[in-house]
Amino acid sequence: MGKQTIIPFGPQHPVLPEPLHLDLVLEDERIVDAIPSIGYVHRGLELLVSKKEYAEYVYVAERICGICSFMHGLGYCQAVEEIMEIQVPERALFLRTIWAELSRIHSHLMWFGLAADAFGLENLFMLSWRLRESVLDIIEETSGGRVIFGACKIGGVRRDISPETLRDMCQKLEKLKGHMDRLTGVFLNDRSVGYRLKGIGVLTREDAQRLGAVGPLLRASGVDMDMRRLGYAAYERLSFEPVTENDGDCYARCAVRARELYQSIDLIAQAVSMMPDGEVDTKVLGAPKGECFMRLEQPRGEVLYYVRADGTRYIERFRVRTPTFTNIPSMIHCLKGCDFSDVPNVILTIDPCISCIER
Amino acid sequence: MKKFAMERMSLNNLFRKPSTRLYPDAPKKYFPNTRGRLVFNLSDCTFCTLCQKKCPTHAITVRREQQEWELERMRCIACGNCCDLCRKGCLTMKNELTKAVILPEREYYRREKPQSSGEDAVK
Amino acid sequence: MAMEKRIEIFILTVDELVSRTRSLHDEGYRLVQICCSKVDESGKAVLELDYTFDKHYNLYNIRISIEEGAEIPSISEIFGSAFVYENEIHDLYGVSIQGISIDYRGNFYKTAMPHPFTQD
Amino acid sequence: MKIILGVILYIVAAPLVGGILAGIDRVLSAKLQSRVGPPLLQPFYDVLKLFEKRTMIVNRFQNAYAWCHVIFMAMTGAFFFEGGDILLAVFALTLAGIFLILGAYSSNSPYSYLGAERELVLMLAYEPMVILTMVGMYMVAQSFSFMEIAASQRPIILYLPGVFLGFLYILPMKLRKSPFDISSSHHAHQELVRGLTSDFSGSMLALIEIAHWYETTLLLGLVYLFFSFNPVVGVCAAFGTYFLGILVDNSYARLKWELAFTSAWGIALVLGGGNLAILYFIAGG
Repeated sequence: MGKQTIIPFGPQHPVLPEPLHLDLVLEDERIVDAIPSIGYVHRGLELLVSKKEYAEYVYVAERICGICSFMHGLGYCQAVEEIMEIQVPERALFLRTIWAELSRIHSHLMWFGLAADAFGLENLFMLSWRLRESVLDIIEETSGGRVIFGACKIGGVRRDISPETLRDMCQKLEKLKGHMDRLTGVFLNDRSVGYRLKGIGVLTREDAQRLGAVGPLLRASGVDMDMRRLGYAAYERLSFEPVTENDGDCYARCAVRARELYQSIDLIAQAVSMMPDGEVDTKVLGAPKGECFMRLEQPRGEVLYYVRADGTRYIERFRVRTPTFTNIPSMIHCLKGCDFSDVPNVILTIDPCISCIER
Repeated sequence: MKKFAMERMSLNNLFRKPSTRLYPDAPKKYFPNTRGRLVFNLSDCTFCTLCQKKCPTHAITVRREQQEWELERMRCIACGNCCDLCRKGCLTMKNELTKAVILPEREYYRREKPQSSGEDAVK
Repeated sequence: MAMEKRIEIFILTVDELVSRTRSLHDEGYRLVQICCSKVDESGKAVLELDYTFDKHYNLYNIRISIEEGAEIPSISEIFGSAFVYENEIHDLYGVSIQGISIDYRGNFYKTAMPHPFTQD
Repeated sequence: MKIILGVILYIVAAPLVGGILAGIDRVLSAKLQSRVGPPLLQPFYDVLKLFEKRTMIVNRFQNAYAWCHVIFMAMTGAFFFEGGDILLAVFALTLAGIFLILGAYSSNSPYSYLGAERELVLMLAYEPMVILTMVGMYMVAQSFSFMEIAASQRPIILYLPGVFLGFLYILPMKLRKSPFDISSSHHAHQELVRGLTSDFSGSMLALIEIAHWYETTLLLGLVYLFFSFNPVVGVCAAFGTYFLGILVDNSYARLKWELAFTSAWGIALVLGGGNLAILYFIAGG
């Protein structure tokens, strides 16, 4: 047994440009323990909800995190709609689905870039972020914002997408598939990449369930759970199967995300083909009263919103349980026994989003 | 899967135009929908304070008595909520981003009384 | 599958918490989250803890009400993932939770002041 | 007198060459990654800027070690290019490396500590191949003197193809490039932040960067030796090797130290040792 060293990983670390702090206990180069601490950029957004009118808070909720911004807005809207029993127009539901899937594609592509950077392949990083740029362009064209959509509102969506733009978008995404083949091909077949990913940070099916993992992390361990099955927005009418892999290592998590990229494009194509005409929002009157749990599938996994309203224009309590937060136990579990050089890979394969944790 | 995919991709890039640009020297392409920045048009404003009330980040301050309208640019999150709500249509989103600044600046507009054609915007 | 309808919450006392949680675990439920909210009940601050469980995409909620600074038992021995939530609640609300499997003793959330969420 | 002038010329010119090489590296890397990238002289701007920064010293030995590193690195090149003994040059190079490791050890930061340990492992990994290269050159040119090797009309590469390939394999370790940028990489996107040089700052970091330029020049000089029968071919080969290094840097993930170590020894044994054995038997037989 070697000498134990404690290495501070974060809150400022170049591999993980987000303020998560980990104290890594090392024996030579092997991790024996990891102690996380968070709260470095806590913004008190959950408290802010009682200071803002419920309809305006959507824009604040979207800013919980830059990458899953649409999901946060959507979750908040759905929770309030559920409490107020608002019937959202059909077309708005489909538009929400399309934007949600676009945001998943852009999040996954960004993740691929960061993962490539973690094992020291900048070129691959540049490739995936280049592909992401084309998705961001689609998002900007349709919603007006590059990462903060600002498209969701209580009772529907704020703007419609014209049929030509939708058709255009489908063609662009179809073209993107070809480029994505190159990206995922390198991730899944390259020898040196495989050396850094295969058999690293294994999370077995039992451990994943015991430690409450969600999202691609859980699906990579062979558990078929996807909150889109709840059928929110238009998912009820789209056909898809959750992507699962069985190995539970970093490579399997890459594979899950790679296949989800194609799945998302497919879902968008389905949604576009089934999209009905009509209004995109309804008038919202009154104020919410009641409480509600709302779950969605973010790019990083299951997210849960809890909204409690007391009949005034202000929400009483808003809580977000983000996927990253609930994946922390699994991350710590995976880190133990890893090499120090695998730390960035393992941390990144849970796709940590610290701004999500720090509401 | 072909062998040496990365190498080939890199060599291909060598003979292509770079995908990046030297922003802001080479300008970005904006879309008609882009929510770039908030633009205020003083002439139609009735100082109804609706935009102030509905701003999620308290970036707008309106003083009806003094006929003043003020925007804290660094607080504005360009959500466009005020543009949707403004009855006179004097708030719009320009599809162009703000330039980088060093210090937070307030944008200050004031209508001179009595109402004349001389509307001046003071920074 | 249908949308989640209006939620059902089972209100329990602190004593019942562990036994109910254990039976849920044995039925195959998964811990989704633990949420704490501070509510005013006739002028007295009360903390409400919601334990959310899930099985086959259906939620099951338990709620316990405690006073500020009260002690409650941990469920992290039953659900391995509970320790992050319990540490969070301890750090933000000052609830002392007994027997957390991995207890960071208030060092999980780096806060400028102790228990920020109980302040007004 | 001529030698002293030559040494001074080398000490001034080598960093310029190395800096421009670093600039070429950055321009090419950007091109390979489809970026616009920095101007050619960017490394010089960076180093000049580093000299203007405040130098934080965590340990008083740290500076001394860093200075020794730079001086020995410059001396190595001087030995080498002024026709000295290449064996001496290689040992001085190792010594320069050791000083950097000592500097990193002395700072007590866990990042530079781990970086130093990994650098030691890397050194163990590449040193056999470097020695084999020297031995091979001696066997072909019958001399350890740089002048005589360079003047030899025999195309060394034809006698030592295996040794050359082995040398190419360890080159990324010396140039701190992917897949072997284990102890310290050019950009700090690594779990060790910047490994070895994490705790150097300001002018000391600038000096280490300059030492690295010396090292690059020296290593490409070694590559040139393989092709010294024709200077044009030699220079082209050196640049070709450098380009290959950049290409590999952009095409491979970073490996771990275990694999770096075992593969480097394996290659040294099979390619280097095999090549020398064949050469020995042919020459002997």
